[in-house]
Amino acid sequence: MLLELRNVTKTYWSGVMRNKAFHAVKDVNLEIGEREIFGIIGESGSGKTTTCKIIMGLLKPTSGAVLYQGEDITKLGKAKWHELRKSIQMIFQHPQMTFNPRSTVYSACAEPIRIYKLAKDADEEREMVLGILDRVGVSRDQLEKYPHEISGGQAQRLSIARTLLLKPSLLICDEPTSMLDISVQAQILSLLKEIHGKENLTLLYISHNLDVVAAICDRIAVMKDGEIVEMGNTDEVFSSPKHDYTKRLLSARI
Amino acid sequence: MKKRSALFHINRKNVLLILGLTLSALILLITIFSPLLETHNPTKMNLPNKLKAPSSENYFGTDALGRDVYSRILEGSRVSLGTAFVVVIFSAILGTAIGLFSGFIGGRTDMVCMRIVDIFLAFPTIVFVLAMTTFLPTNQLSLILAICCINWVRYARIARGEAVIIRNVEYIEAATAIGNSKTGILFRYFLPNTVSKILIMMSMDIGSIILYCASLSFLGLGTQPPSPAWGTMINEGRDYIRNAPWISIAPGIAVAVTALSFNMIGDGLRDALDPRMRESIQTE
Amino acid sequence: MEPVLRIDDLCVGFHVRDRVVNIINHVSLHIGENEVLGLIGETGCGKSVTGSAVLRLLPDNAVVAGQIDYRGKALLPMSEHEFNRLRGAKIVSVPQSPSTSLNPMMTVGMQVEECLTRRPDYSKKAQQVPVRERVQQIFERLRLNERGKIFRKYPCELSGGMCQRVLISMGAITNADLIVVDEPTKAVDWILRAGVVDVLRKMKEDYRCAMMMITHDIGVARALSNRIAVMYAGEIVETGTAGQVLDHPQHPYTADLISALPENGFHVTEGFMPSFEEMPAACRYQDRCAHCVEACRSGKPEMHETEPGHFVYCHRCRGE
Amino acid sequence: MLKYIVKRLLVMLLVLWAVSTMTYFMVHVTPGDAATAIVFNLTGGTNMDEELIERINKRFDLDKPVYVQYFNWLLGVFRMDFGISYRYNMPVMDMIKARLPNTARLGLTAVFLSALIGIPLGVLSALRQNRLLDHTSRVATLFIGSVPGFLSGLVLIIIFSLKLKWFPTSGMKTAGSIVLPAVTLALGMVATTTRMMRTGMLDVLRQDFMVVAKAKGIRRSSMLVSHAFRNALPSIVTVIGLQIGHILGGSVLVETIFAWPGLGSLLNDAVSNRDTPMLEGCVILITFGYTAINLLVDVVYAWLDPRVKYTEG
Repeated sequence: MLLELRNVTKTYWSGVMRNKAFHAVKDVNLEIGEREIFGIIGESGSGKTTTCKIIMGLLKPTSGAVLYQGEDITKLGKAKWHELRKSIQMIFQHPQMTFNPRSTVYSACAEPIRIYKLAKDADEEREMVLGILDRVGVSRDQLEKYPHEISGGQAQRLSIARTLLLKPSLLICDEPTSMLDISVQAQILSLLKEIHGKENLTLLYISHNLDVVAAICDRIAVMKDGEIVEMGNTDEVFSSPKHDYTKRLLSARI
Repeated sequence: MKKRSALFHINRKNVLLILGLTLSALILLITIFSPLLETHNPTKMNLPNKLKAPSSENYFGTDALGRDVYSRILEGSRVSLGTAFVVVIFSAILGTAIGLFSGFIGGRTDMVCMRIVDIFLAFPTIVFVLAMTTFLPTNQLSLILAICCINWVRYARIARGEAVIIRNVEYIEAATAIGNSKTGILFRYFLPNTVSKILIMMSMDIGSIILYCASLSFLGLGTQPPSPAWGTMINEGRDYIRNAPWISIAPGIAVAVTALSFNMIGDGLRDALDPRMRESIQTE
Repeated sequence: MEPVLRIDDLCVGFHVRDRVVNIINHVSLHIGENEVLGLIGETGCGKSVTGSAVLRLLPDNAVVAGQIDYRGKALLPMSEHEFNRLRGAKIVSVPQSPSTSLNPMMTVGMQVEECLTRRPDYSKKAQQVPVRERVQQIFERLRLNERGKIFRKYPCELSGGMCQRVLISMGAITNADLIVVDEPTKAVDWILRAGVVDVLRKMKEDYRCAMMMITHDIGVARALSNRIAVMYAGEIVETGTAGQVLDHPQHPYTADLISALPENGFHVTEGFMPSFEEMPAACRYQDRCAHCVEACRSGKPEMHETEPGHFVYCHRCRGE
Repeated sequence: MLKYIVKRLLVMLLVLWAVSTMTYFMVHVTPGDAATAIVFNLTGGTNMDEELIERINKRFDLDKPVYVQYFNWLLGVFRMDFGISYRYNMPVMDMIKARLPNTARLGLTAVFLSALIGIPLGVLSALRQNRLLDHTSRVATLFIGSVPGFLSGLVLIIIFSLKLKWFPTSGMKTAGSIVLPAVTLALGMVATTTRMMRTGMLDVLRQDFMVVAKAKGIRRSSMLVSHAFRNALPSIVTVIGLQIGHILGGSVLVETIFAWPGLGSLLNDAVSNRDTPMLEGCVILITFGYTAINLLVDVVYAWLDPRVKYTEG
């Protein structure tokens, strides 16, 4: 079992005396196996993005444990997390907003190499960057451009390239194609499927779009108001939904 | 590959910026070479030819003690511009550091820093400097110190505002996810994205510091006679305003032109760096 | 019978720095009485520019040529004052992004009521039903519940979905002849998207108006449109009834687009749309088209009618 | 909304306490003994006899430890009583009460003048962007903004009082004597007012809802008023708030040039005479006034902008 979530809860307190509680994530239990594509379906405000941030260590859960290869990563120190980052990576919903507006495509892609010193010198670094960018299909003339000057599709490919440099074993995709056009979405989805096959990668795919999740995920969980209301193989859940929220989602297919 | 940096997008249409840059470059050159350009010793009194109108001999005429106004303005330019640059650079660095830091950390430290900033902001600049200089010796250094103490606050407020905006943008999460350390994010993400706003403010600030400096020396603070400061020269000329206006008007124009050139740079920079100003094809 | 809207050979370009960049290239389409035309295309293909050209909302640096007729009357030569009598009354728009299209300083009810009361040709007496009443009715019909209270609320107090419905009610209240709806489901949640489609379908039935539905979402186009026009790189590549275009597409781009849908197995078409500054001469899909032949690279294709009402802008489909 | 005001009031009280403490300690770190300074001032340094200094120490209780002095002084501040001025031997508060209305009158006329010119000019140059009016107004305000207040004051004196004799050169005797100082003060502010109004208006005109208003075909007048101007209103309030800060600072200068008997010139005299209680009184009055007005501006801003009223409140 690659990743396990045990009774993970995240509560935000508000109000003058900090008495009003808001449970973004309530008692979530999840198991994701090696080389699986696991999908989480849910609308905005269902807690799916909060769950991602907890797994990524960007947010501390109020209670519960996140076991990665058996070890609880919520208790790790900064140094351990620095190492762990290499194996858990994430791509985001707004591709152009994932990069520093002040740095070019090349330096954005070279950033992980510099942080983790994966290359001895500049030439090797350039080689790695050009290699990975060819791999994901970003053309060479984009290198000196700025994030706001390239298209959504190119930016998402750059984001994927950047994560691949660190050779992660778990890639979390937080609605990567919801802002993209249909043809660009197809390109990104097929790229994800291809690298999942070749790089023995596990994908955690988050989306509110049932068609995309149905097309790409093996197992799915349906989230509503911070809770997992249903979980199982994609075909089972889609053919015989048990929870009425899942039924409502399926009936909302135009 | 032409290095096209998004930080500076100077196209020829930006007249203000180019005019401002040339004018201020010219002024800087004059200030640096002012000792060579001076025709008379700025502090030597020469009572016989006092209150002489501008002539070929004394370009801007002479003042009540017969000293050459033109040379005194040149001498005064070093004091005035020197003060402005020192104050602006010091307060920009201190203010941006504190502002960025408090915006980046957030929470209680942010609240405390911002309250301290509010306290300083309660004082209009001139009032604060006047109060400060009462316990300091009256010379240019204490004037610089006083203005620096109040001026960094404006930068802190702008930098903190920018930092709070940046902190919520998605690329900060992506930066942490890719492995950046906290300090890495502060210097590689927060600083470059605030620097353009700070630059605009610095160029506008040089103009206003020159004006403050002149006003304060007009009120008698800063460098004491006989060494010339533009503000004191204008003040000295007040009693002879009727028959020898050039004593006050000449340094006044010097202050105005210097402030104008830096304000032009500020305005021009704002157009150059404001993303909305750049033409783009609206396809969608 | 004259169609509600007829666009003939429309060309739109923009002055950028010192030259004109052409976006819309000889677009022709028509919308009949009580008909919904789905204008499908990807980001940057110029579909929104077409919508804005009809409403004459293009920025000052736009250059418009060709002809746009509303019920036989030419719109482009009209003076601004004359056109304003139609715009907002007979030809109405439901804009994109609800979060920025509402005035944050004005109550929602007032912004809808304003569509009627603040027009130069409005007269209080001529109203059978008082305007405030009509606004409440519209809100109720579009299930903007909390009937009474919603009127005085500000946009910042409403959710994205509710703001979207306010925009739609602005279009509905004027009993317009032609409604230009721009990207009603852009970045909208799954259940909400179904809700928006229901609301638009109800509006189509209740108000019997013609609609130009601009969207990149094929599902929405299939659900709402009678006829569909597919746009690519500033040109209409295929038009026909919804069934003709979506079930047996003739133009390679339409076919690739439909096969790229996730439910059809997201088949990939390599490459991306060329930018408007370096547009290839002949057929604009030549570099990405699997069936590209010599003719596609040399001459401009013409519109062929492969079956009644189904037109394709491609060399290969000469209706053999 | 109320919560927002209460929170801001609490912060203001804290700021005012800190400001008064800072002023006190800044001013009280005077090198040498305060009493000798007073005697030096009064007698012009002729007979510096010990007995006189001793009596002054007793009278202004300067011999007590610092924190006791500070504490009494702080109590005084609450009762708005800043003690006796060394120079004029009168209660500081009476002097300030006499001078405050003059500064207020001068300041308000200046704000009115600069708003009268700046706001319409800013709005118009935004509406006619990049056309003749826009460029001329930008360059003109840039020039005016770079001229130091006292220079423009002197120039106005030369032209209007010396040459044309329309207005008196200084003092407050005739009705006309307010014109020149008010204009000088207003000139300094017109630049910022116009610039901020222009940017504020441009931001509004760029918004999507302006295009939607055009699409509704509503009258141009209501489009300008209820959409454009209504959204630019909050920035007008901020502009006026900024100007008041400028007045309090600028008045020190302008009142000195035109010998206008206001708080500014009082502060200036207090500085040159090292009259500590008077200095404290003026500084605290100015800063309290400035903070109160800033709070008022923020409250009006929050009241005008529903986004602040409903989210922050």
